[in-house]
Amino acid sequence: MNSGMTIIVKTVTRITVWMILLYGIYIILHGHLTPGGGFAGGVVLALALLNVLLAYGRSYTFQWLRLPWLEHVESASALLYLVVGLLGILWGGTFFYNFISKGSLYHLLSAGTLPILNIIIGLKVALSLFLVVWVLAEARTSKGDAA
Amino acid sequence: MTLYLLCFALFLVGLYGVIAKRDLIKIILSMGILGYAVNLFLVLVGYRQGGHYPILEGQNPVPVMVDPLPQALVLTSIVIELGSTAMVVALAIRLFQKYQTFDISKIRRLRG
Amino acid sequence: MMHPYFIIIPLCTAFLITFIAGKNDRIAIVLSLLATSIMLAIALVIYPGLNDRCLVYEMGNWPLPFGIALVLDSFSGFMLVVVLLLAVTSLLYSMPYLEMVGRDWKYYALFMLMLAGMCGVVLTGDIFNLFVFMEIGLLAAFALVAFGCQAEEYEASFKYAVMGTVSSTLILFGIAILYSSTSTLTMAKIAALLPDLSPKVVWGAGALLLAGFGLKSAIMPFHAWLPDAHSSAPAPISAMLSGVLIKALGIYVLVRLFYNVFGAPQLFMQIFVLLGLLSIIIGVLLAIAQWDMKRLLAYHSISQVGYIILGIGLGTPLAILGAVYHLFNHALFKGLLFYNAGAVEVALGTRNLKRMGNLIRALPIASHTSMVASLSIAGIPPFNGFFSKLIIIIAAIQADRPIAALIAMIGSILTLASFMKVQRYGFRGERAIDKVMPVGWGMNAAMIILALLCVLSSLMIVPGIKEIVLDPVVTVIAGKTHYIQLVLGR
Amino acid sequence: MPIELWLNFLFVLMIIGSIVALELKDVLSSIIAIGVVGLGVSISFLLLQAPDLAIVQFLFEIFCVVILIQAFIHKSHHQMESSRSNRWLTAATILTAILLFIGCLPLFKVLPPFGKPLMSTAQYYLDHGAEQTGAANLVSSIVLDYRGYDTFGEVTILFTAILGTFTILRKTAKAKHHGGQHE
Repeated sequence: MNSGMTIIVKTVTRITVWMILLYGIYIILHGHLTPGGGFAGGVVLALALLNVLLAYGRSYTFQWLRLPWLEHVESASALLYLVVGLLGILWGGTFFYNFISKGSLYHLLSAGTLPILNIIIGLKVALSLFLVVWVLAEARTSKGDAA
Repeated sequence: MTLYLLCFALFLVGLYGVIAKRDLIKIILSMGILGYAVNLFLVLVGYRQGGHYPILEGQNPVPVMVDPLPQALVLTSIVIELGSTAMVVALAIRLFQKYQTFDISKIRRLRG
Repeated sequence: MMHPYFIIIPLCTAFLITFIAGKNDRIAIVLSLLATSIMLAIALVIYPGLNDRCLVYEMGNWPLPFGIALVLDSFSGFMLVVVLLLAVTSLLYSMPYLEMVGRDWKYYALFMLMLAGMCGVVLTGDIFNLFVFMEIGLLAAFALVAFGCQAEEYEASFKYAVMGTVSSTLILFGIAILYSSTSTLTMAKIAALLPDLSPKVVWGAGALLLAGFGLKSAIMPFHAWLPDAHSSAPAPISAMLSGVLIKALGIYVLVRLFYNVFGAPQLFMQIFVLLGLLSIIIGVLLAIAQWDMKRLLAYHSISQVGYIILGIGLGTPLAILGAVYHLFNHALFKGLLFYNAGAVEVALGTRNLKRMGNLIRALPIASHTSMVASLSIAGIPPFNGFFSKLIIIIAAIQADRPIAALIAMIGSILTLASFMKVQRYGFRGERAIDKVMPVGWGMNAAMIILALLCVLSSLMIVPGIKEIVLDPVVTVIAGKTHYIQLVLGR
Repeated sequence: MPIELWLNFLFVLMIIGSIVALELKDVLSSIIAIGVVGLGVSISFLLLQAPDLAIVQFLFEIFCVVILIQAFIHKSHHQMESSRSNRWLTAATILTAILLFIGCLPLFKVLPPFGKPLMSTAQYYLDHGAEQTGAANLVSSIVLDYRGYDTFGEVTILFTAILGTFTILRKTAKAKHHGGQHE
């Protein structure tokens, strides 16, 4: 798994991965209007990254994605969700108060904090799931000390 | 009523797997089945005859819709399940590395 | 309104630790200790003011049946104080203890997540939110049990994880049945709607919830996972698990649901009494045969939880007083005993009682505090355990259940016997041991604090203090569905 | 009722699928059978008018199957070890399950029948959700606004799970026990 798959797979992946990422972002951004949202979109993003991992192997993906940086983003996204809740205390007096104007129905920029929360959740889900797969793959290949 | 019972039967199949199976992988799969059964039950409970999915699309008049709250709950519950599955899989990998087996009856260091 | 800060502070600390601590665990220690102390201070300040009031905090300004509300009454406040008290000492104890297991900031982050889960469960007024926070606490606990990375720890953690997940699905099924028949998730609203429904709903949902939370609190037929998980975890985590986690996630929720929501149905009260007696007697019989000190303590947790469940099941105000008091006491002395076991493990590298000896000179603090804790758990007069057990036994006699009282007394005697064994072999044996590894000051401080609290908390039953500390909690529990008016009728 | 018929059919299929998954001896086949059951769950969600859940369930199912296959399929280890499962335990479990099934029959009779939920609080979300939160997707409005605090808990659970997985699988763990306590 370290070197990746054949050149055909790599070429196809190079083209499709961006489309999949774009689709995931679309699902996340339209979460408050259509079915989907942060969770579904986040998994799509994670699967796109997984695609890269499978096609290109681990060392390439490690460099391409800068994994330690991703871990920071992952923990920061949880913090961001908390910050949005705290801003609700600041503006509305209660935790998780929807403090941004609701806008008009059916528009992309509507529903106050909902799109923001969707984006944060999408980021969080995508990175968490990808990191889970990454760390599981790493553990399985490294020989544990037999007790 | 029949659907509730079938759902409960699925739940019992999962329970049977957790209790009676000896293989770690089978136990993990049974936990997944338990989760499916509960999620399905929650959504079944919120279904309304002839209901429309709870997303407004500018129709006029607004159609009869199904209960959106159980769907929100199931969304949460699916993610929780995924989290615990990931963790249990990690534990199973480590157990395999330590004992070289997936058979829980051979993984018996803690006794008494 | 302070309630959301009991969730925000620990979670914020956990996220910050992973975000900024990096490879350094000193920041993690400072942050987590600071956060826990602040929370303890807040809890101690607001608890006396609660009395009969019930503070409701509606998340996001949504009115109650539609949004989620945090409900802080005396019972929640009491649980918060117990949880945070033990958490502070556990963190103090963890600092030197982790030198042995391997220092890691992840430990502190997981610890704060577990704490947040417990606080969330104790504070929430929404049944599904309770489930979510319970899962946070549980997942963090699974990881912490496996923290030492030994084969036994993985095994114990796996068992715990399977049992925890099964019990969570049972609970979710119960929640689904309650939702289906009442169409709401707010506990007070469910309580208000239930009397109009068929009693079968209460039986069905109650049975599922009893099985689920019984698994979490390790009442007798559901106990199999507890001895493994609690004896394999690092000592400060064992103390947290035995001392508060099974109470916050198990007993607190059982009492809240079966008293405040279901209104203490007679059938379930009988089941509680039965399960409590079973736990008392079988737990102590299994414990007496153990030679692994932590495993012995873990079996005693089952037995002591039995006393609490017995008191809850008897249902008279006196019995509830005894149960609540015993809950507090058990948190203290079981925490202390696990700290002692951890100190011995650090010093000698073993938990086997046969390999210990006379430790009075080598580990003076650990052996003296273990004496205090042993006398407390066995119910010897001036210590706290005596009073709480006495109250429960008196309540059993008053409630015309002499057999229950007799079994509780036999359980107490057997407990004394098994702790005489601990003292005889573990700390006051013939073989004098002088050369041991040093025990850190944090561990000693934690043990001394808990030993002092063990002695001082026997004052809680003195008239004057009892009215302030214990009676409001009993009022909340014994008030049964009065909870509905407190939450909804403001 | 067409939907009920379809759902009955799907549920029976899912029960059979899960039993097959539990009884098969080959690891890969078991995992794929579970994947099929998950797909059945996803289709049931679609039939029950829950497109949000159908998408999420479908994607998470793919993800779970990937994790499971990646974790458990070793080149040398395809077959389950043939351990004699405990006959008595299996029989007792099946018996208990049947008893539970019969015991719970009266419970399901008193629940509101399928297709007619009470909707006392849920109707409020349907009537006021769009104007109060400004979201057309009412599930989204509940998940992120009315019950945004739950979702916060959910994000925390993901966080805990990844942190826990890292903790369990980390490499550096000092040797702990000096002497064995399990002799």
